Amino acid sequence: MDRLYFIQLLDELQKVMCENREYLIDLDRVVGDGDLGLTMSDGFLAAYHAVKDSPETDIGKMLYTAGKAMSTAVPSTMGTLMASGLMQTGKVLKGKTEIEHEDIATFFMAYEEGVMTRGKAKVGEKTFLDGLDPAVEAMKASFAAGETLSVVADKAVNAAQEGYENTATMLAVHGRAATRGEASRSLKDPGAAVALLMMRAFQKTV
Amino acid sequence: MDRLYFIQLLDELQKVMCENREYLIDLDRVVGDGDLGLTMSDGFLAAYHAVKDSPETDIGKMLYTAGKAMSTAVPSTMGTLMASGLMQTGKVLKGKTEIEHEDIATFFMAYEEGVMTRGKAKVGEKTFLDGLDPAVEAMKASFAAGETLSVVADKAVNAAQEGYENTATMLAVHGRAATRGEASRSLKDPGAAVALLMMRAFQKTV
Amino acid sequence: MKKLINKPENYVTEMLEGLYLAHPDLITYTENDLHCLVSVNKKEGKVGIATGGGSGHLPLFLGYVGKGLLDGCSVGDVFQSPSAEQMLAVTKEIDSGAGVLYIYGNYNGDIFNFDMATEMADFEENIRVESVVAGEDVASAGPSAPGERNSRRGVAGIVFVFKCAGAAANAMLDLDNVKRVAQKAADNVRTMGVALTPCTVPRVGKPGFEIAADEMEIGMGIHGETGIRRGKIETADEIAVEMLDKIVNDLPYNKGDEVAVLINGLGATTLDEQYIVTRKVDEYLKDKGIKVHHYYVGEYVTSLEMAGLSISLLKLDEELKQYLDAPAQTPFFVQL
Amino acid sequence: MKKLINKPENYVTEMLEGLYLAHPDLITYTENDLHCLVSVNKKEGKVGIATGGGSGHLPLFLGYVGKGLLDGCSVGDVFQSPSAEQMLAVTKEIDSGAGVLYIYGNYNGDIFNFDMATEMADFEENIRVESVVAGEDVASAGPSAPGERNSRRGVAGIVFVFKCAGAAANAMLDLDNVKRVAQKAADNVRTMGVALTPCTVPRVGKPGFEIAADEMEIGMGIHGETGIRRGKIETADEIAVEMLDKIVNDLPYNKGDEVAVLINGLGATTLDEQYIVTRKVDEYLKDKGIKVHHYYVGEYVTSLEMAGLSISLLKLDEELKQYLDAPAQTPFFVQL
Ligand SMILES: Nc1ncnc2c1ncn2[C@@H]1O[C@H](COP(=O)(O)OP(=O)(O)O)[C@@H](O)[C@H]1O
Ligand SMILES: Nc1ncnc2c1ncn2[C@@H]1O[C@H](COP(=O)(O)OP(=O)(O)O)[C@@H](O)[C@H]1O
Ligand SMILES: [Mg+2]
Ligand SMILES: [Mg+2]
Ligand SMILES: [Mg+2]
Ligand SMILES: [Mg+2]
Repeated sequence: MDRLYFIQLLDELQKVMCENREYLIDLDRVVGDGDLGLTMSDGFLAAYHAVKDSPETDIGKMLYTAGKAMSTAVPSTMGTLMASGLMQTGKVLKGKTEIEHEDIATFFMAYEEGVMTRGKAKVGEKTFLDGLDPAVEAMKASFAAGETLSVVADKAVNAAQEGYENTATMLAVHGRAATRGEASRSLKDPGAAVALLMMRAFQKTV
Repeated sequence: MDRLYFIQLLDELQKVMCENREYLIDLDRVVGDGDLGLTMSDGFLAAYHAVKDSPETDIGKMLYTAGKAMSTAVPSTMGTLMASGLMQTGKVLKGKTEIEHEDIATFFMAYEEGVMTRGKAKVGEKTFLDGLDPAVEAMKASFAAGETLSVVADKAVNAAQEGYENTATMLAVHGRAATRGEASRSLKDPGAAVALLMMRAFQKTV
Repeated sequence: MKKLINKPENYVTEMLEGLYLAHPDLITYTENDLHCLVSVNKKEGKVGIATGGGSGHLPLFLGYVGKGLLDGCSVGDVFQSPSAEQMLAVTKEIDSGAGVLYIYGNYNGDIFNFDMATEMADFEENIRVESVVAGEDVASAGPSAPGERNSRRGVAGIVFVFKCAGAAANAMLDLDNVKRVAQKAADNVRTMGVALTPCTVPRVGKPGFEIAADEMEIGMGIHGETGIRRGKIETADEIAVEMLDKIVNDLPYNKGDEVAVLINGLGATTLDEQYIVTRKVDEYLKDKGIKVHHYYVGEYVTSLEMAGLSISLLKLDEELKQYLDAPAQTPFFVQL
Repeated sequence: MKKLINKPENYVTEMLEGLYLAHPDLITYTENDLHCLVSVNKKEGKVGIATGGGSGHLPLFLGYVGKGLLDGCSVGDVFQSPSAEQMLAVTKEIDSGAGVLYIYGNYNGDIFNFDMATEMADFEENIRVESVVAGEDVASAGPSAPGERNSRRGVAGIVFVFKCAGAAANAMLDLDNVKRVAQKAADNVRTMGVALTPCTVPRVGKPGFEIAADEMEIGMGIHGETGIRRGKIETADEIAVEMLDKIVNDLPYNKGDEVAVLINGLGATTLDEQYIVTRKVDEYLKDKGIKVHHYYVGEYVTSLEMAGLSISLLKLDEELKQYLDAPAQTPFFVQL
């Protein structure tokens, strides 16, 4: 697989975000300011457009470019976090023109790392990470068990789904939701829903 | 008659304004800002209090003092006009310690002159003057005809009453009422009502 | 009424107490009366300039007392004139022999009291006082014929009159000339406003009038006086053009004329909106070939918490330009 | 929504266009992007100071760019962070070799973007950037333990941080020392606010929340973030005391300590009310033996057309006092 895989992944990401724009707006309206659907669709669209016709063969450089485009397009909390994730995948995959299946786990691990470095949140604090982290863990385990890419993807989606549901038990300590204190607990986190959508996009590419 | 007459007149003036405070407020609320009852009662009260125990024998000086006290207490449109009227009576009667009955006409003529000089309005422009001027004219004619003070007062009250009613046919060109244009025409002028109340106070002193 | 106040009857005195505490280096009061505000900086031999009027318009009136601007201000209750006695107290304090100029807005109560104060200053104190009355709201009345009394309300444009006269006095012009400069500024300024919401006089406790949720009033005065039309709210650009048309047609302009522009917020309208209007004003004037010498944008003359703004244009000549540009320092107006 | 605007989506760009037209002598923009505002006055060898943040708070943020204060500001949409790319553009333009200090409010979006810009400045431009994050709203969170991340929101007190840092940079201190001064100001300022009405983000078109006609919210943030209590509206004096108690208990004061005080209107609240509160603040501080070095009263950090105000106290030492008092000139802040 080469750069075209990631262009396809970015395409699926922008599609799933555009399809779920109203869904994310509604989720964010309850706990935040309602912009999440707009920033995620605009952001992933910008990332995709920045590289879809790019002649860049270095996968890392290409992903970094996509991340920067996203950060410029949507400088909101999640916009910047998603951009930071993408930019970190660029740093980690820099120099590669070809990848193995296992590098997909590398991609999402780097993505998580980028988000964590930027946002300084920990798993369990009711954020995007609580959707992404279980998925990345499931992915790693599934790759380690030598399972097929489609099984890997299914397991990642399921883990993200579960992680997203679990946010309904957590107390928000970051962003606008945190200003609600205990009142935030029973609500699911919109950022974690974005992680679930990302896994669905990944599933479409396998 | 000496200064005590004017102290009595000022006393009747403050009483009639205090008794009619709500009445004037209601009138002014329709065409203006509703402060007229407050400013007239406060103003004439201040004028009366400034001189009621005064040892000043010069009637003019005493009336000037009363006017100044009023101007300080109520610097609204009508407050300042009434103060200007009183101050003008002070200038005209300056030096006198005794007066004749006819000097009461002199007092109200000077009062009207003071208001006109300050306000630069003419009779017929729907103001205080349209209540006062007919009363002053009636007073002068009655004195000239040698009628008793009580007849003079009755005629002054009637003329003021008629003048007040007549304001319902005039177009306001001064103050807040003027900002309503033609819509002001059918309303009676609150300032003219003050002139009528002044004549009633005068009537009480005879 | 939703305000951060204590007893409504103490509104003005408590405001003044706060003001003197905050700016002791610039302002104080005379004759033990908080309402008689004077500059702490006295310049010997200079013509004194006093203003005065009702409260509820901050920074107008008192906010323009300071170096290079006004010397004193008598402060009335909300939307009410101060008394002639208070004006006289200020006059006595700021006169240093060169006489005093009164500059105030064209309202009955203020005129009567300033006239009375003028007489008192003459008779009782032997101080020569002259007056310039600012009345430049083109929405409030037609232009006055020569010799006829100006019946327009005074609104935000008075700030330009203050500034030019203040600088002229500071340049040690005599009373006649300070008055001439002030009158020239007053004659060359035109203003028009728009209101979106009413305002509440604290002692009254409820709005003096209503404006429907989707309506505006073009030409409304700064005490809520009736304007020239009420209508559905339009875009900032449309409103600006309607106001500007009225303004520039009232005092004809030629290509190449220079102006100072004041975009003035009435209280609740954001600076954002004021700049959105500034943008359109600039486009409009460029189009007409009128050159903008200086923009002033912000709250200069408010109407309590009213939403809305006004546009003022001052047509400049070299003399007015020089005085407008001179430095000044008050608690609310600092120009280098 | 009752605003003097055109299309809501053009709100910020049209505001910026008006702003550049009104103040060409002081500000301009870089990289052809209106959102990348920089001072026209560059001082060679000086540490550059940049801020940035969402619109809707004028004069914050961009209003503090000028002589003796900040050098640049990246401007976001209403209540939204600008992008790291825009911050980087400003950074490049204002660096003159001595490095750049970022001073901004403690909000997620801003932190993430300024951090990203810092990395970009380092990797791509080899510019050294340091940051001081202002977070002083005592109503928003408890004090942070040593070493722990400060989780308080940044509100009006940031203006004091700007002022001290701006003067330090202007005095040609190096980046470490400008940062030290800024951090000292940030560590010594505390703010608390009260809101009476909500505000409306133009693109949203309706208020983000409601406050009942007879209620207030003590401690509400400048984007409408939940405060510490909602209750019936009280007198200005009662509200001021509740806020001051919280403020002076958070950063303990001793008799004789000196402070600068900022009474800040949130948008629709009149200057009258701000001075009524100033009066009580003065009484309160006198009572505690705290000396006021300087009062700043007015709109410094707004929340669109919200009614309400905030009180900020900056505890001073000789160094902060010196920098606070230094002259400065921006379109919105002039100090001689
Ligand atoms: N520090 C953080 N790390 C990871 N995710 C975060 C962090 N802070 C907030 N989030 C996520 O961001 C989401 C909100 O994003 P967004 O709508 O862009 O915020 P805002 O509109 O307040 O800028 C939350 O649901 C949460 O999942
Ligand atoms: N120029 C004038 N000359 C005489 N009377 C006047 C003049 N202007 C206004 N008035 C009178 O003043 C009355 C209103 O007085 P007042 O309530 O004190 O006014 P405001 O509240 O507007 O200051 C009017 O009813 C009118 O009779
Ligand atoms: Mg959001
Ligand atoms: Mg009245
Ligand atoms: Mg305001
Ligand atoms: Mg405002």
